[in-house]
This record gives sequence, structure tokens and C-alpha cells, in this order.
Amino acid sequence: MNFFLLSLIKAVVVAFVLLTALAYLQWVERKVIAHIQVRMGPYRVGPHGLLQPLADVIKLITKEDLIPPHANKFLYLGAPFFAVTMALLSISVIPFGSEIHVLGNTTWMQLTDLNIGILFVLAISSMSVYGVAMAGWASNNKYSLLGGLRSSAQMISYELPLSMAVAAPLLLANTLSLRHIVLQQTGYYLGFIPRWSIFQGPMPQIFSFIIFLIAAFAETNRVPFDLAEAENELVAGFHTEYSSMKFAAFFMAEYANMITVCSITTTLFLGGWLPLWPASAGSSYVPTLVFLGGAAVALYHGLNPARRMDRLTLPVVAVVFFLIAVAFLVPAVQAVLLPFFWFAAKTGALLFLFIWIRGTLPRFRYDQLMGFAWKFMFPVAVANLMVTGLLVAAFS
Amino acid sequence: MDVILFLIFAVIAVVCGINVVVQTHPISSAISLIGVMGSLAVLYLLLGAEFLAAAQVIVYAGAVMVLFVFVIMLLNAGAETRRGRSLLAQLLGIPLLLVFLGLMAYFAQRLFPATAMVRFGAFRGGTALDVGEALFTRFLLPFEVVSVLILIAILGAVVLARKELD
Amino acid sequence: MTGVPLSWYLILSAVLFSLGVAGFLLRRNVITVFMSIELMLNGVNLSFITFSYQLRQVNGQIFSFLVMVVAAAEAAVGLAIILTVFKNRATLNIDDVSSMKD
Amino acid sequence: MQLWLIPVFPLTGFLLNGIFGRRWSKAVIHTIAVGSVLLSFAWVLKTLAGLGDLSAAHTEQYFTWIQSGILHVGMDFTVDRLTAVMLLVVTGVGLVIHIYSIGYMAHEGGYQRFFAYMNLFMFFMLILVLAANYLVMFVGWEGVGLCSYLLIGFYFDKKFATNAGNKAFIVNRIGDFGFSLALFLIVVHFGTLDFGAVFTAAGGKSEGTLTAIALLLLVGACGKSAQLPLYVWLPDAMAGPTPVSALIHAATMVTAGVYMVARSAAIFTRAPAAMEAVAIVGVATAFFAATIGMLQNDIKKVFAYSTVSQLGYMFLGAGVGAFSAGIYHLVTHAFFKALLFLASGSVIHALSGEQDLRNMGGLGKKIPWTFATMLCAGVAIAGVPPFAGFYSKDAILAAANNHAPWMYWVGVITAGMTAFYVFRAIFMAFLGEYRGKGHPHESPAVMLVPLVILGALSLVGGYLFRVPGYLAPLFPLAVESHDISPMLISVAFGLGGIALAWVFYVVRPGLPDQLAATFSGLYKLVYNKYFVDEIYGAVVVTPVVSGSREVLWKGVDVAVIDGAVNGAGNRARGIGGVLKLLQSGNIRSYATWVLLGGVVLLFVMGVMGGLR
Repeated sequence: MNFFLLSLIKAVVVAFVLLTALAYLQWVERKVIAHIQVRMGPYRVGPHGLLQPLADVIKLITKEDLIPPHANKFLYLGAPFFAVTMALLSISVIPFGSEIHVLGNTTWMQLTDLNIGILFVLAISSMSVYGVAMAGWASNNKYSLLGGLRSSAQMISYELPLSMAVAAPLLLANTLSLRHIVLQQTGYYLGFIPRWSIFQGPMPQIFSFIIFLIAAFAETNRVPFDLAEAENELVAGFHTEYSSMKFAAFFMAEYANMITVCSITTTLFLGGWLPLWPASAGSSYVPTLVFLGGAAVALYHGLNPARRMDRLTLPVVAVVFFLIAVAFLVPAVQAVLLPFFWFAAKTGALLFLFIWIRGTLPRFRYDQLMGFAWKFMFPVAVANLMVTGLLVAAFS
Repeated sequence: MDVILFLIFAVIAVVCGINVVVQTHPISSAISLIGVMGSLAVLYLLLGAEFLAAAQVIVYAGAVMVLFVFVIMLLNAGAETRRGRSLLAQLLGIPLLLVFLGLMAYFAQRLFPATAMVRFGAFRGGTALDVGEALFTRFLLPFEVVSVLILIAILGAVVLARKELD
Repeated sequence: MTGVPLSWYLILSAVLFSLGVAGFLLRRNVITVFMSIELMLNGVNLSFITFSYQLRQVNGQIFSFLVMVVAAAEAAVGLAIILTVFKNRATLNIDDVSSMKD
Repeated sequence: MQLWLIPVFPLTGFLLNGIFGRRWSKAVIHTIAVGSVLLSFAWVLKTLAGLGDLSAAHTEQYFTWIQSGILHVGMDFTVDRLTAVMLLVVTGVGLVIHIYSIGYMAHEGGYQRFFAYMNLFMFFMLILVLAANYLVMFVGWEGVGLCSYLLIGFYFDKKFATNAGNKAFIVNRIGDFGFSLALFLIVVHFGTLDFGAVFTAAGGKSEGTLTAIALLLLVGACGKSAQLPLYVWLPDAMAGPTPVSALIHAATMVTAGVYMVARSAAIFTRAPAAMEAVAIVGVATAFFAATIGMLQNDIKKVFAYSTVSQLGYMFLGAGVGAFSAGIYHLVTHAFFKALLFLASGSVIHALSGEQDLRNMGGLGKKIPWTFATMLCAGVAIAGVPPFAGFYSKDAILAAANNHAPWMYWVGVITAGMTAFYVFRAIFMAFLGEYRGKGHPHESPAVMLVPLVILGALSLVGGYLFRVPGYLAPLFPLAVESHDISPMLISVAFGLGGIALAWVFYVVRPGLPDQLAATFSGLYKLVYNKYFVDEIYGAVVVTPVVSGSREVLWKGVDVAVIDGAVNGAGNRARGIGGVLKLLQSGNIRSYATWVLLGGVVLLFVMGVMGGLR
């Protein structure tokens, strides 16, 4: 098949999956936080609030689109779209799965594999600061400006430990291509410990992983580093003056950044699409079991409904889960979906961690934030990089 | 394809470059400069310098320009006031600049044969591996010297920007 | 597909450099002047990389890399100087900063 | 064998104390300082034990220091038997003196500075001794000179101390000038500075060359070892703390000249004229300084002139070909002269700073340990058998007798005077009635233990350490003479000197004054040190100073140099006045000029490059 056509199809599929995931990630976040705070979360729109994202979209589109006076129109309008573009760009180099064969075509579950893949991701993430900074500046609002300033200083500061943390597993992998980084993590120690970067000899990248994760929280402006939009100090930070779809764009950018960062973490440290234990030990049946379990739980609650509606919705969910579980037993489908399942499972676990922390931790003070980056994270990252380098050099 | 890509990004670069000069507000200039840098990164890719393309975006667009934008925002720099004092620069400078540009273009045309073509993929010596190998072997000393330079620059910047302790 | 003539790249580089010079000559805001310098450096970098392509050597890219590093250092120090000047004189106009004249 | 560790230990001590000492307590400071020297001493012992009998020199090469044309100078260390002796003396005596300093300096300011300098001195002295070529030796040579300067001027808030430091430094420059000229000559004629290569090649060089080199080396040695005519700095150097006098200006640094002459024996033995010069300088210095020493009233000055005199003996030994006897005397002298200084330091300590012999007396009962140890040193330096000085002095005098009897007789008379002035000092200080004020008190144990150690070494050191025999592979022993009469004569002179001192200062204390009145002219001449300082002042210092002031400053400097500079400045100002118009203070116009230059350059390049 034509290269361009194939790429186009992949791009459409990825965009569809990603945007859906974005919408529902917000739903998941609201649900999870609600449960952390012993609430129900969205419940009215659709079963268990499943149609809430759709409702949100309709609400946001129909809202009045305000442009504050004396704002720099070009930048004010451009900033949200710049932000969302940058957030979506880096997904293009992330490998979701291994090689697949569909209808006589062989391709990778990845939009494109660059030789400098990880550098591309870093470049894009370093560009994403402009969206926030521009928005803050162009709004002609002191809170927005402060939010923009804060976030640009914060992003520059955390970019350093982030890059240092990325460099260490690269030393193990010996490549910059994300696909090869994953392939290089194939295999198991003693038959059951995966050779993921966080476990890999000669220097398990566990410190690097933690540093990367912390820096990622800062890069995505998430709690506990969300000083750019600290609502009790800065109203809403850089997006105080934004409404309607432009506000939605910032929201999308934030969630897309989260997904990207979690995908990168998965790729770099957690072995990407590789299963947790070898297929010989039955890892291929994990998705089936998981979905069967999900179906069983849904069925149980459907038969013992807490609310009237559950009698209808939960069995439907159970049936869907059951069908998915069966689908994972079909070899052709399995070959395509199994790597993606593992990738999604790891990324999902990380996303859950993001949400969990948002529901748990308070916000940093600004000087603590910067001090933490420069006085703790950066030295630790450099030390980790040096030790890794020395060990790699010693054992190669 | 090469020509189309080149033209697209060359035009973006030149337009943004003109914008850098013409815009009165520094932040517009800065945004335009980011545009120049981004399109130059694509041109670097076309020339086979993929590592440099990434470095261009990370270092220039991602770090240097963020600093610029940061400072502009911090100082709340407004549009500049028009009160020129250097007639010389305008009267002599612009014609000189045109002469300079003409000479350069003429040299570029004359010095390189018309057969010298740039085709994407014809030179693949700019991977991270190649650049790294050159940096850490043949160019080790300049690399180290530049590291020292940047260290001094960091110290200098810290000292300059530090609050006075009085 | 025959590709792009090499001289186009060089002319583009010269154009960018000249734009940088023009910015330097015409602008009064010290930050813009600074950015014009960055623009010049970028133009020069492009020619380095073009030569690197033409000679099929990585050396030009190394030069370009070093230029980037130096530019980063220069930006850090230069902006710190601008901050200090602004703190002391409350101006960003380079014409106002001329006490070295006499 | 890691020779480099030997000097590096004290260097580490210096760096630690020098950098951080200000914040540390005295206990930490002296633990580091003494500990580093102790480690160094231990390492010397270990190294020497590991190197066996050292019949051949052991050389270690670390890195190339200078590579210029044919000249290759490496940072090399070497150990042979001569070095071994010096290493033991330097680190051993140095260690003892460092321990002593803990007590002596306890109540002084600048504690960490003192120990830092002392350690630095040890470092440079060990470099000097370990050097395998003249240039590395020169580094040590200059380094010890620096430390000597720093320590003489230790009490820098006192004018006389800084003056003394300057004097030592400047007088040493004259000697170092000679030394460096010698190095240049060696490079010119040998093309190398390595000891081994130079000494091997020395056989093939003309006697004139070797004599020139040897004489210049002698000038250097005279400066460092305070020989005539460059001895004047050493008595003044007593302005430093007493442990400094003991370590630097008695036991180690001032003997560097002797060591250097002995090390260069291969050159000196092939230059008989230079040898003769060494011997004459030595014997003259010995006699001359002894006469001055007899009439000094400052206890440290007495021993300072004694040091000069004893160094003269060592030069005499080297000059008459008995290098091993010179080194032998160097070793024993290190024991008893260090002891004399330390004991006098103990006296000064007891009297809270009193140095004048006339204000002492009767101290024997009040500070018995000091008295006893000083007596040990006294009998050793007087050449009473079988104590240390007897062996070495006898070896030198025997060699001198073989070489030229007149030198022997001068040496013997000097030996008598030596015994006289040392015991004069001892008797004046310790016997009779106490003439001073204040209440003398015995020094603490940390000062007494070093005294006792050195006292024991002064008594038996000569017998225990048979240096000439050990050095026999390097310096062949002179023919053994069975005539013991020269030895008996010198012993008799020594005992006679002691007896004379007894008579003058214990039995009939009025006698010296009567004699002084009788020979008042001679007395004044000697008492004022032959007016050497005044002569130098009139002949050298005043002409140089006034010449500099009148000719160089008011003539050359003002007229020529200032004129040229001011003229250039005026021209520049004139031109600048025109060019100033270009400096508009407008950065953009500057940039335009740069651009203009660039365009012109480009144009020229195009034309020159053939692009038209």
C-alpha cells in the first residue's frame, strides 16, 4: 500500500483513539478523584456519567467566546492552539505496539520512527512552554502574566533534570529511536524479571525513573506543581481570561501532555508494549482474564443493582467486556491488540498515578519548587547519569 | 519534493526574519524568531543534520528563546519609542547591507557549480552517533572549552542577576 | 527529482544574516537587537550546515553546535546584563545607554 | 617505592593547615603538622628498608617537566646513600623539632601559619634532597629560601624581623644568582641537568669549564650555607622563632650548600682550584665566625655564629676532599646544634623571652633538664671524646692535616674557640648568680622530650652513625693515618677552651672585662662583628640605593621612560581627539562601520580570489 495512504490511516486511527482517550481521561480523573474524596463523581449524563465528556464539549462550544480588551489578539488566539498542537505532536513518534500484519500490509503500531525520536519528544516538550507563556502574556491580566512567568521558569528548570533522567536509560539502550529503545528491553532475567530499563543491568534506572516522573509532573503543570494555575493565588493562572473552546484547548493540551508523558515513561523505563512476564508463562491470557473478571464484576452488580438503571447498563457492559475477552483469544486479533493492551495497561497505571497524586498531595510553594529542581533533582539526575555512564563503560 | 519543502520553509524563515526586524514589539519579534528557528530546523533535516535539527529546537527555540520571552515578560517591555538618532546607520547601513547581500549572493552563485544539488537523504552523516563521535574524539578540546565557557556564563549570569545584598 | 541548488541555501543564509544586521541597525530595543544577533548566528549556522552537506563532513555541524552553545551562554549573560541595566536605568533603549561616550 | 609520598605528606599538611587552619583548634593543627612529618619520616624508614643497601642509586621518574630542544628536565627523584643520610636527618630532626614547637609556640599567635610554613619547609627541603637533577634541586633550594624568609619574618609586626627576613632573602639572591649561572653553564656544556648524566660526562670536560661551574656552585652554596662573604644574613635570621633557628638555620637548610657540594663531588674533584677555594672559604669562615661568637651576648647570636663556624668546618672537610667527613659533621652538627638552639629556646621560654646572657646566670638549678641537655650539646660541639662532635670534627681535621697543615692548625684553634664560646654561654647562663628578674620555670614535657632525644643523639650519635663508612662507595675514604697526635692536639684545644671558659666566667668573672679594657681596639672590632654589616652597607647598599634613586629613578625613569610613555600618551591623545568624533555613543553607527569593513573585506576577497 502506498506509504502516504498508510500513514494517513495510521494518523487518523491514532488521532481518533487519542482524542477519545483525552475526553475520557477527564471523566476518569473526575471519577477517581471523586472516589478518593468519597463522592460519586459525574453520574447524571449517561450511565455512570459516561456521556459527561460529550456534554462538556457541547457546553464549551456553546459558551460565549470572550476576548479581553487590550489583549494581543494574534497571540491570545494562537496560544491555545499552539499548546494543543505541541501536545499532540509528540504522540506521533511513540510506539504503541510491535509489528503487525493487516490485510497483507506490514507496519508498526507507530506513526513514524525517527532516528532522533527521543530528541524530537524533548524538542516538542521544550516548545510547549510557549503556549502557556503566550497565553499568560497575551491576556493582558496580571494573574495570567504571573502564571505564564511561573510556568516558563518552572518548565525550563524541570527540563534539565528531565533531560538528564532521559539520558541515563539512553546510555543503556544505545539508541535514540523509541522503537529500538523498546526492542532493546526485550527479554527476561532469570526467566521472569523483565529487562526493562528500571530493572536492567548494569545500572537499574529506578532513580532515573523517579526523577523523570517528578519532572514530568512539573512539565505537565500537574499537582503538586500546578503553580501556573494555582487558583487560590492566581485565580486560574494563565487561562484566567480564556473561555469556550480556547479554554477547552488548554484542557486538551494538559491531558494530551499527560498521556504523552506517560507513554514516554512507559517506553523508556517500563518496556513499552512488552508483557510483564513471558508469553510462555501465559502472559497472553492476561487481557482475556482481566476483561472476563471485569465482565464478571459488572454482571454481578447488574444482577444485584444498587440503582434501577444498573439493571440495564451493567449487563451491557458485561457483555461488551466478555466480547473483548473473547476477541483477545482470536490469534489474528491477539497479535494486533496484545502489545497495545500491555502498552495501554502500563500507561494507564501511570495515568492513574497522576490522578491519584492530584487527589492526595498539596501544592508546592514557589521557592520550594525551584529549589527542589535545582538543588535536589538536578544533582541527583547528574549523579545518576554519571554512575550509569561509568557502569556502562565498565561493563561494555 | 525537495524544492517544495525548501521553498515552504525558506519563505517561512524569510518572512519571519523580516517580521523580527519590522515588528515594534519585542514579543512579536521573539515569536517570529522562533518561527525562523523552527523552519531552519526543518532545513537542517533536509541537509541531513538531524541531530543539529533537534538541538536547534531544544537549545534555541526551547531554551534561549524561552529566556528571551521570559525577560521580555519580566521587564514588561513595551513597543519601542521612535526617536532615531543614528542617521548614519539608516543612510549608510541599508545601502551597505544591500551591497553585502548582493556580493554574498553573487559569490554563492559563482563559487558553487550549478550541479551542486541538495537532495534529502544524500548525506546521512549528521546522526547523533556521528556528531557525538566527532565531538568526543577530534573536537574534544573545543567541546571541553565550550563547557567551561558555559559554566562561566552560568556563574556570570547568576552574579549579574543576583539581588544586591545590602 | 533533482533537488535544490546548494547556492539557494547559501543565499537564504545570507538573507537571514542580512536581516539580522538590518535589525541590529534599525532597532532601538536592546532585546530586539539581541534577537537580531541570534538571527545572524542562525544564518551563519545554516551556511555551516550547508557546507557540511556539500563536503560530506560532520565538521560543519560541530561548528554549528559550538555556535549554539556559545549563543546559549551569550543569551544567559546578555539577558542578565539587560536585567541589570534595566534595574539601574529603567530603560531598554540602547540609545539611552551611552555613558561610555564621554 | 613511591618516593613522591615523602615530600607530599608535609605538603598535604601545609595545604590543610594553610587553607583551613584558621578555623581549627591548636590540637588539630599540630596533630596534622606533626603527623605529616611523622608519616614522612616513617615512609623514609620504610623506603630505605625496602631499598636494601642502596649500593646503586634508585631513581624514579614521574613526568616530564620541561622539554625544550635538547634540554629534557623530568620531575625525577633519586635515592642513594647520600640522600638516605640527608633524608634521615631532615625528617628525623625535623620531626623532633616539630614536636618541640608544639610546646614552644603554644602561647604564640599565628599557630597555624607557623606549622603551615614549617610543613612547607619540610616539603621543599625533601624536594631539594630527593632531586635527581639540578633544576628540581633548584626548586627545593628556592623553596626553602622562601620558607626561611617567611619564618624569619614570622613576627611580621616587628620591624627587625621583617628586615632580617628581607636581608636573608636578598643575600641569598646573590648566592642563587651564582647557582643559576652554574646551571646555565651545565646546560650549555652538558646539555642535561640530570645528576647521573652530568657526573658521568664530567670526566670528559676541560678543567676550566669544571672550575667555572664549581666556583659558581660554590657561590650558591656560600649564600645558602652562610659562608664568607655571604654569611651576614644568618645571625640576623635569629629574629625568627627558635624552632625555626634550630630546624632551618642550624640543622637542615643551611647545610644544603654542603649537601650540594658533596652531591657535585664529581665536578669538584675534577676542579682542584675550586676545591682549594672551598677549603679556604670554609676554614676562613670557621675561624672568623668563631672569633665573633666569642664576644656575643645574645644567646642565640652566639649559636648563630657557631653555626656559621661549624658550616665552615663542613666546607673545609669538603674542600680537602673528605666529603664524607663533611656530611658526617653535617649529621652530628644537626644533632647538637639543633639541641643547642632548642635548649636555648627552652631557656628563653623559661625566662619569658629574655635572650641576653648578661641577664641570666644560675639557671642550672632552676631548669635542670635544659641545663643537662645543653651540657650534652656543649661537650659534643667541643669535640670531647667520645661524643658526637669529636668523631666528625676529628675526621675533618685529619683530612685537613693531610691536605695542608696550616688549615689543620687554624681548624684546631677554631675548635678551641668553639669550646670556649659554647661553654662561655653555658656558664654565663646556668652557673653563678641569677642576674635577671622574673621567675624561671622548666619547660613542659613536650619540649623536654625532644631535648632529651637530641641530647642522647649528641652523646652517642657520632659513635652510632658511622657516616663515612656508609658513604664509602660514594666518597672513597682517605688513607687511614696511624698518627694520633693531631687528634690529641685538637682534643687538648677543645678541653683547653672549656677550661678557659671556666676560668673566665666561673672562677674569675672579672677577668673578661679587664682583658677587654686592655685590648679595647681589638675587642671593639670583634664585638662589632668586624663592622662587616657597616662595610657592606657603605660599599654595596648605599651606592645601589643612591644609584637607583639618582640615576635610575630621576635620570632614566623620569626622563627616558616617563618621557617615552608620556610622549606616546600625548600622541595617542592627539590622534584620539580626531578619532573621538567617530565615537558617537550610538551602537548602531558602530555596527554600520563594522558592516562597511565587512563589505570592503568581502569585496577585496572577491577581487583577490579572482572572482570578477
